[in-house]
Amino acid sequence: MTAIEAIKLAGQAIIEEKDFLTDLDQAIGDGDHGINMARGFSSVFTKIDALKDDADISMVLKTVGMGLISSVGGASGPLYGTAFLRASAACKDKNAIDAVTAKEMLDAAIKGIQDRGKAVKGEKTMLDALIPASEAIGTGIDAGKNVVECLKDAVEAAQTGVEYTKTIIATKGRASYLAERSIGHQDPGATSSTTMLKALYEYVK
Amino acid sequence: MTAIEAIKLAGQAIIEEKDFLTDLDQAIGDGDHGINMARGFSSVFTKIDALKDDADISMVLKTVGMGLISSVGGASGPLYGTAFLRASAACKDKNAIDAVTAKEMLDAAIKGIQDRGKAVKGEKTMLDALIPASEAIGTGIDAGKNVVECLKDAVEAAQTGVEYTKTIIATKGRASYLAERSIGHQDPGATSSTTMLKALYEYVK
Amino acid sequence: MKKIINNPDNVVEEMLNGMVASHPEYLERLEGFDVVTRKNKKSDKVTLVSGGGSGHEPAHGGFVGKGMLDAAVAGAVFTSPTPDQVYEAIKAVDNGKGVLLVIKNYSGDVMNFDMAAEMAEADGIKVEKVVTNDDVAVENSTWTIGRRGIAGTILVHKIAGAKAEAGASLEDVKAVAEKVIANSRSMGMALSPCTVPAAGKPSFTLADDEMEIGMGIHGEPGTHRESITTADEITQQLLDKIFAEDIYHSGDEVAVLINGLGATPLMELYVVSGKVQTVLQEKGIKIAKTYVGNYMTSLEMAGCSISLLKLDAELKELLAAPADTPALVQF
Amino acid sequence: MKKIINNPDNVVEEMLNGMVASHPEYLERLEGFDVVTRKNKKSDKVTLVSGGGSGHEPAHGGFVGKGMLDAAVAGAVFTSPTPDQVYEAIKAVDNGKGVLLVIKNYSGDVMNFDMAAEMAEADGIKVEKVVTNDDVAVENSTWTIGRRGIAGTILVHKIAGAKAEAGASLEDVKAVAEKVIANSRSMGMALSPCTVPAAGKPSFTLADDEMEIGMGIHGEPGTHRESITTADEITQQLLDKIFAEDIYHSGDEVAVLINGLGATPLMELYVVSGKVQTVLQEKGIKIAKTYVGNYMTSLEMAGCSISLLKLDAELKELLAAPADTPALVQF
Ligand SMILES: Nc1ncnc2c1ncn2[C@@H]1O[C@H](COP(=O)(O)OP(=O)(O)O)[C@@H](O)[C@H]1O
Ligand SMILES: Nc1ncnc2c1ncn2[C@@H]1O[C@H](COP(=O)(O)OP(=O)(O)O)[C@@H](O)[C@H]1O
Ligand SMILES: [Mg+2]
Ligand SMILES: [Mg+2]
Ligand SMILES: [Mg+2]
Ligand SMILES: [Mg+2]
Repeated sequence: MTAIEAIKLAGQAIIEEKDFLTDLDQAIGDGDHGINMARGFSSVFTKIDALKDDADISMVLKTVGMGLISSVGGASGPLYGTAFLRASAACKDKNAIDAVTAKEMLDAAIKGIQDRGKAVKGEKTMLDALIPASEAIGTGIDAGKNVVECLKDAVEAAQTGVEYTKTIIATKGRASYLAERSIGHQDPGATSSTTMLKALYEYVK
Repeated sequence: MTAIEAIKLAGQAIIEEKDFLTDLDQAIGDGDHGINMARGFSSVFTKIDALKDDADISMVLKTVGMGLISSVGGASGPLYGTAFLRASAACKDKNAIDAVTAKEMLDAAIKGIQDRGKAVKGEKTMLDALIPASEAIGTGIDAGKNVVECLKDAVEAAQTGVEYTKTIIATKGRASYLAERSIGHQDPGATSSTTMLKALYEYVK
Repeated sequence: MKKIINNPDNVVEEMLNGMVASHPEYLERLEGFDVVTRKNKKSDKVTLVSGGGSGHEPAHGGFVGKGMLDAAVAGAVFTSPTPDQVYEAIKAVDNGKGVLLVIKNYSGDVMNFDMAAEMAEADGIKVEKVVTNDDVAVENSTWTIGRRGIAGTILVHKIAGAKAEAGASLEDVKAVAEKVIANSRSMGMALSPCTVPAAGKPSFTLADDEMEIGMGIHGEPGTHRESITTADEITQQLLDKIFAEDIYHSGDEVAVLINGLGATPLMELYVVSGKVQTVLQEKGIKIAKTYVGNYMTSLEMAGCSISLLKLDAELKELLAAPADTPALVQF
Repeated sequence: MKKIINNPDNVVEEMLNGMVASHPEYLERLEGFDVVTRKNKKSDKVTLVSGGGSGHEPAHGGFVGKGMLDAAVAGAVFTSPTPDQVYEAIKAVDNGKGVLLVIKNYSGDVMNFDMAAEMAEADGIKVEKVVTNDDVAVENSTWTIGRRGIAGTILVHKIAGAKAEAGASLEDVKAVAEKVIANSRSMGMALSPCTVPAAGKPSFTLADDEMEIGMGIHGEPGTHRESITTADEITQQLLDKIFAEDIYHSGDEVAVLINGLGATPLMELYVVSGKVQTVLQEKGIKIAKTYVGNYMTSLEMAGCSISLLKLDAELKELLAAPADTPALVQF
């Protein structure tokens, strides 16, 4: 796989889901998550197209992170941006990603999101997709699964996480203003995280 | 007849037609003619209730004129106000109104409206009801009709005048801004004039 | 009808009370009348009285203060005030130097203000009148009642007000007001109608993709209706109609007023203003000053008008002079 | 969606261009960035940078000028600007005396401005931050992200701006901003939603007889929805929620800000303001200054917010100090 192709697929999946993500955010936020993320990946596409052909995975992810930070804005911009930057750092000098590296990268990304956003699991954020995904990869590694199998489990766990966000009250992000009334709605950020994971899995599978 | 009763009936007829007059004015004006006239007569009612019992016709009409001027505003306030003041002057010291006096009063009113508003017949204003009404009274007088018969003819002529306003372009008042597009709509002021004449006739008949 | 009001029949009264209570440093209510007057009156100047129907806020009460109006008379919503109200305003502000009435050209306004002027003149007060008629949506000919007065009226308040504040005579204040009127033109459009509180329903209806061109500020229907287009095309259309008047030429210097009608986001007014700047620049017309905001509104109508005023040295200086009012402060 | 725009994707760019072109006496555009800066910079004062998503005009670019902000950063509509934009704004205005960032309390704004501050600090620029959180519609507890920053933010711009203009140190400017934040509370309601241009449909929908209480200025749903009632009852309800904070007591002196959300006629804001004056008077609270108008809007949302700021001698003096910006002039 080339990292650039994978990112493009993830970004395209987000752009395709733009309206859906925006609708989700209208219900419990300010109705811009899809718009923000689509704008971010359009900008990222220009930036990765300008990369040298020999750019390694870490370089590509760094470009994505910087690109998202400087084009998304809102809450998701710094969070996803930081996540990609940390994932980039976690795979420095690697040319291929095995399951263990994948988990290290995802954990670094999660740590980055938490450093910035101070949220934990169960607050109805993107973390409710990403943390279960990471845990699923861990379980897969323990069970001797390869990176593709692990990613498959991660996607399933993230999807379950998205469903779970419907059942809980938001205590971080804009949806927290709604308190009880955020129940019943799925979190836009958890949804976009899952979309990206799924695109990645579709690419490598 | 007492002048006060007649005015009250005319005013009540206007108040009942408030929404209709306003609708007519929304189509070709600014949608306040009914509101203006209803506000005016409510205020007039208070003022004539305060009149001494021995107030003569001229005094009552003067009170109506002053009352309308100070409560209606817009174009119709000064016009109707002046009309009633001039009618008041035209029946000074009279205790009963015959057909000739009625015509003198109406002509004085029309002259007042023209002094203020500079309009002539055919400009799609209240004059297109009032001038034919006066002409009808004149014809009635020539034919030896009494005041009630003359008023009946006046109402009919005014109604025809209102119909006629549908066919012409407004060149005075707010409807003039619409030019050709004022055609097809009846003039609110011609309509309210006819309403008042009709109430008067119903009272005396 | 969705409005934050208590009672349609009392809304002008409550609005005036709220206005005066909110700006006690600027305004006083003339007891018993729908008139607001300037708080710190200057006793040795020509005074300016304007007004008209309510629903155009901040016009006109918001422009009462130093360097603009001395009194504003508020009629019922969209209905010219009655002569007695205007007469009281004249009496309240006159100090012997004479009073200029700034009247927007509508039959009702002209007649009611005329009657008030007659009443005041009978008292021996010197009264002069100017009638604003900047709205090019309406034909001006001897066969019509002439163009309407709309947002350009604010520029008359500003400039004639500055002239009066500087101590000019009634004749000179009137002359400069006439000069502003001769050199200012406006044109407007709407995306949505407005609802007179007492009427309870909108003045006209527009489809989701329609806009009204050349409507009046009292919800009078416009000259025509068309499909909504881009801000640039709308702006160009309004400007073309203004330029058709043959007043504004390359080398001229103008003031620009981009006026919101009440429900237009400032974001949209700035997009329009940006285009106006570009078009004028291309025509070689210099802009001395731009005002952007809600100056002469039509309740909750969405839309805007563009006004241009051609400046000479006198107008430019008076436009730049200080003003201190609730709705326009300039130093 | 009915808007006078050209292209939803370009609306912020065009709005900023229009704003700067309309007010060249006040504003400059920071080349290549969505940042407007003060035209006549003062080189020996602490500088203030604020900003946030666009769609709140005149906030924040309209408050750039003497006695208020030195730069405003404009994000996409309702979306916090990115760190690089804020960073450029900081670099553009810093003159060695330090920069105060005035941030509205939203996760996105806080994170993006934080990152910008880190970047600037890495360059050796002294940066301090304050986070406004006046909106009492939202619970403040350690378990939530705290109250939102809404219209009260303008009072921080005004007062901290005046303090900086007077030559105070970064620490003192920050301290007075914190004091404003501690003493100001706001509460809002809406009659209609707004539409983000790029989204193309309204943020929520309301029935013809419904209003939304406590919604956010980005169209976030409110705390509840109820049948429309009178202006007096609406005002009382908003004030009750503010008074529940136990900050404003008999004998206190306050500033009042009656803020329109973009599509509210000034007439309605004055009716609300009149009621606020009455209620405060009955409570024995003195009003030093009232602002009425569109200060922190939500595109074409109809509705309003009420803000109170408890004043002490310092705040009162700084509030009254001169300001000269496109949207607020005071002398
Ligand atoms: N503190 C946080 N930690 C993790 N994720 C967060 C946090 N705050 C918000 N989010 C995520 O960001 C998403 C919203 O992103 P977006 O709509 O783009 O930004 P904004 O809320 O500023 O409009 C939420 O759905 C949530 O998943
Ligand atoms: N110059 C005029 N002469 C006679 N009648 C007039 C004139 N101008 C207007 N009118 C009458 O006034 C009516 C409108 O009255 P109204 O709606 O109350 O005032 P406004 O037009 O100021 O809102 C018109 O329908 C017309 O009959
Ligand atoms: Mg959002
Ligand atoms: Mg009318
Ligand atoms: Mg009218
Ligand atoms: Mg957002």
